[in-house]
Amino acid sequence: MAKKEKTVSSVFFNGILNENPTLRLVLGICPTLASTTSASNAVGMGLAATFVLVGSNVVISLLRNIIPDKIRIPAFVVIICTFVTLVEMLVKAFVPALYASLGMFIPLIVVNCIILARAEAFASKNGVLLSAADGLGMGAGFTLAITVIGIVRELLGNGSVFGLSLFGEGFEPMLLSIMAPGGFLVFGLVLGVANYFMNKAEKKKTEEKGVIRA
Amino acid sequence: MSLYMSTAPHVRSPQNTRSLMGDVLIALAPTTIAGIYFFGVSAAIVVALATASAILFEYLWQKLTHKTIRIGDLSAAVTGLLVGLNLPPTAPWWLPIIGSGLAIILVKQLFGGIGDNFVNPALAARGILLASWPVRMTAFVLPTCFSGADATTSATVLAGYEASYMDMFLGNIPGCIGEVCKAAILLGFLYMLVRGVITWRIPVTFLAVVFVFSAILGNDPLQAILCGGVMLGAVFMATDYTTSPMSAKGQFIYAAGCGIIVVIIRNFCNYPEGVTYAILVMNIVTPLLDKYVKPRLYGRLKEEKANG
Amino acid sequence: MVGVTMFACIFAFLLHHIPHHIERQVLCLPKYSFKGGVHPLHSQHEGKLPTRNAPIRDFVSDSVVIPMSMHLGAPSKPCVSKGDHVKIGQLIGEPVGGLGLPVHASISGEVTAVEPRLITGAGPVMCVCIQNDFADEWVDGIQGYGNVETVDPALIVPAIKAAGICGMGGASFPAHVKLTLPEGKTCDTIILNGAECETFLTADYRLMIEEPRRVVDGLRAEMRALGVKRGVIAIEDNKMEAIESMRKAAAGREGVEIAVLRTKYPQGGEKQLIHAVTGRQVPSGKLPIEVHTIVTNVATAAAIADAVIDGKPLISRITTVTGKVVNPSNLRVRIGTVVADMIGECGGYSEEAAKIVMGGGMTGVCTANADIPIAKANGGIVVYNEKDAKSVDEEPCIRCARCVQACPMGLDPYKLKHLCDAGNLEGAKANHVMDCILCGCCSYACPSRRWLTAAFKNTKDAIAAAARRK
Amino acid sequence: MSGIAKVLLFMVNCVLTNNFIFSRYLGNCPFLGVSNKVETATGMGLAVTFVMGLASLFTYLIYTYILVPLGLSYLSTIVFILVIASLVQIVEMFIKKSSPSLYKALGIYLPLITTNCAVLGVCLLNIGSPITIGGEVLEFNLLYSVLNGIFGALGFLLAIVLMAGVRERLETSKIPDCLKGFSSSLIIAGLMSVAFMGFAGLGA
Repeated sequence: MAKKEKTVSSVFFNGILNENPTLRLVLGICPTLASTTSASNAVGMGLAATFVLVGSNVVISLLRNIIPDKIRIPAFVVIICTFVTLVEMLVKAFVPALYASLGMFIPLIVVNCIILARAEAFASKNGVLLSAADGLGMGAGFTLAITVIGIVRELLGNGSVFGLSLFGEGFEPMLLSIMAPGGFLVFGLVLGVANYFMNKAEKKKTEEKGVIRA
Repeated sequence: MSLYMSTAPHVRSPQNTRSLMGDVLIALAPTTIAGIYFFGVSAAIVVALATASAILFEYLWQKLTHKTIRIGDLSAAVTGLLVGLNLPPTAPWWLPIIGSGLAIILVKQLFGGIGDNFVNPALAARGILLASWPVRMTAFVLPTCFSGADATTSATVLAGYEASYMDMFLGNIPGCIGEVCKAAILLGFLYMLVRGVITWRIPVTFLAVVFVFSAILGNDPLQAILCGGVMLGAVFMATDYTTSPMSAKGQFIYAAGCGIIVVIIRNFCNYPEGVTYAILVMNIVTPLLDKYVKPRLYGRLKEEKANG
Repeated sequence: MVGVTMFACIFAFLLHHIPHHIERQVLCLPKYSFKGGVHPLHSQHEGKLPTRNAPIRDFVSDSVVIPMSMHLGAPSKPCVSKGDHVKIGQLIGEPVGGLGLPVHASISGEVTAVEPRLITGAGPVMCVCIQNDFADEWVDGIQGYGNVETVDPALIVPAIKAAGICGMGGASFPAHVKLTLPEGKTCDTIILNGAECETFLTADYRLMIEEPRRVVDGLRAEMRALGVKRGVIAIEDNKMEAIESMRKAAAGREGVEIAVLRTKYPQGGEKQLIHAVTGRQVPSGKLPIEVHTIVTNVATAAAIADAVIDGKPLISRITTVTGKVVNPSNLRVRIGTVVADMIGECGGYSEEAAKIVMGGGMTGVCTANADIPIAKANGGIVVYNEKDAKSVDEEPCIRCARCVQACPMGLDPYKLKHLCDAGNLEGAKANHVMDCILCGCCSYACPSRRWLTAAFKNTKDAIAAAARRK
Repeated sequence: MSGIAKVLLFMVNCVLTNNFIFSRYLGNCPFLGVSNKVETATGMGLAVTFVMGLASLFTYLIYTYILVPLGLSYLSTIVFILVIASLVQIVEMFIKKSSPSLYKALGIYLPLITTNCAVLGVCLLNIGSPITIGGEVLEFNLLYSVLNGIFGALGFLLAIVLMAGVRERLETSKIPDCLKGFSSSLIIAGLMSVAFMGFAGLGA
């Protein structure tokens, strides 16, 4: 099958759906677990990671013909690290509450596999515009996925979404959900549900193809 | 004449999964009755809700996923009953239902159903409930024994309540529904031993290690095995087939590990009681014990020595 | 007061139902035994009650079908043809190859056919069919050595070979080969297997009670043939009558002793028996002679005694016919007697037969119909009704560890079963599936009714077939 | 409290209570990715232990004696990641030369460690806020930094080996299709984490 022409929009939506970094590729598990104790933390982490993704993707794409192949990984790491340090300072200065709750997971964006993986797999091989779209798409996919997880965990563990209490006084929240084990369990279950629907969709697709071929 | 053809053996043991689980239910009956005697109607409601909902969850899951319906093997009933017995008598109606749901769906069915869960469903559910609703899960009361008196909130023996050995043995103390009456638990243990449902290895080793290790740390050893959930855990939870080791040697190590962790948690950690977590941790170690602690193979003594 | 009475009642009930595992641990003195094992049909006395007290009864049928392949090794070559008249003990099949055995006519009469017929557990095999003339005429030249204690030891093994004797406990290994020491090996103990741990069977038990002298003579012949000083007759402790009878017969015989074994299946398994009696373990993949031991069945010993003393070839054996037959019996039948005739002799079926098993409940082999003949190694016929014969569906493994505790070889049956089901021959081999003795303990003990032994048998066959192809 | 008791408590705390996987969310990618087989999991765990011990030592020294005096502490992330990357390289070359057998066992895991967030994580923890041990507030010094690295990694080793054991055992289980792979692994990790909650407060 001939590969489809890459367009900005196809690249962008690819990151959100088919290759969603959290739910399809299952990359960046640690920040996913650590930042989903509440929906707003998740959005904060998602935006920070998106910023780094877009920035590093653009710069790496620009420099892709200059960086020698042998030292490309350390070079990527340095570029990513620069953006991470930038984000760290920005968050610390403008959203200190978020900085306090995410703690060291902001500097740890450096070792978020999504970013290095996109640099290696996409930005170092494609043009600036496409790389930016890829970064944005991947970032959006990451942000969406962890926000969903964050909403579930916050809802169960605190009875609220984005800090808004939903169930009123009588509700007794399931504290475990916002504790360490809850992260694993909710992420695992959300992933399972996502797999369930994706498998169903794929099955339908192959069935349709089978009909056409027949 | 058409004859059946099959490979040997042509005779099978009378024990099957259903009869074994049925025996466990019978063995749990004295404990359940004692719990209801001490804590009244509310305890009966908790236990009944937990058992019924466990069976219902199992049925619904198997129906919805188009699997063979196996509620007839009674394992869901055992799990549900154990969930109920591990709750305080004051538990609100939704607590046993959520507990049984977690035990059956999350811990058991998501891994493939009976025989495929790697931790004890009832205990994992209790662990989750304890972390999620710590106040509800530790709201213990003094036994009312159908006297009509209002239930008085009380700490457990491990958290400072004073009781005589006899009260602890008979169950006249605050605690979870199933854990208070040691006499009933021992009766159930005896029944299971006689019926060949379990062997003595895990319960006896578990209790002996708790006894000795508590004494070493300067606790009252008799109180250590007579209070809290140690006896219920050692007899009914740690002996769960699916999550305990296969070989005799492995079972000794497993039970000793449970005992040591219980005493460590009681003495050095935040929780006053640690039976749930101790058994869960050793459940997780079980696959490694099964992998590395094996029965000695016949006829391979010399060979192993020569190679090793 | 009420409480005390209740407790007393409960305890009385429990005591009444004390299962074997506790009874053994608490009430019994230590006896010879091994690790693992099960107590099949314990509550029904191993299914032996109907025939336990049934004395051996001679039965000679109208006709026999004598297979040329009743032993482990190449089938014998028929040396009579249709229409010939044969006498008892006449050679009708000549031995072929190193493991070959001669076959003799078990009745006198006319050969009606020499053709392939179905026999137990194998495809069509060349058989010699003889119609009985009831003249009961022995062939000329039957001449024994009179006494096992005085015969020249060098003559014993040739006499056993000429009599066509193979292991009569089920393995059907030629006895003269077993009693010929391989180069560089020594033997210090001969064990006679009188454990009869298999369910339903009582043929060996009756033999030991009624004809103990033959057994002891056979053992002495074996001992003298190899110059062995120690001979042990091993009997389970639920066969007190046999133990007494053998003790009496063995009194005053040089080097013969009786070992009382704990009643447990598979106590009569060769490897388990050696371990129980001598404390030695046969190395994996090796023969018992590796640990200086030879094991033969008590029935084999009796046949050896006949061969040495009277020069008679193996023409009859004792077989238990039990299960759903009107009159369960121990019959002394001629080799080649057809199963249907034996069942008829026992009064026919008491219920509609749904399964006929040659051998006991744990290791027996099913037959497709009742028209197959009794071979030298068939010690029993068990008829099952529909209820007992119906095969059960496998349920999921609950990891109860009963198979691990039951396995007398120390294997991990639950794990092997997964590997075998997945067709992982290498993995199964690495987990020692080839050490499995197919005793059936794991399948018996499994509460989920899983077909463990069947899976291991198939895997072992597949591995052996793969090895042959190479 | 005596020094030795404090060190022991700190070790137990690192391995059981503040386990990197079960309570700190660090090092999950290799924890879920390289836990198919007990043998490989052990190799990974040992390699991580080796690198984390060394990384804690070097990054602490560099931070305390170079970055802080120069007022460059905001560069810590970038410096640490470079130190770790080069450390992994050096360790790899060193093992390759000195012990081919060890290289064979650990070699394939070493490059993966660079992106193991537990390594960078422990370095950042070591320069972060103090922790409570045996009721006393404890500032990280050189000793505790290295111990934190080594015993944190041993906690990781424990977790990944247990995980591998459970996953090997579940190989034959009938897990629903949509949960196979990462999904069920995460649920396993969650249940293991519940079990380890029992150790809460141990050593604190």
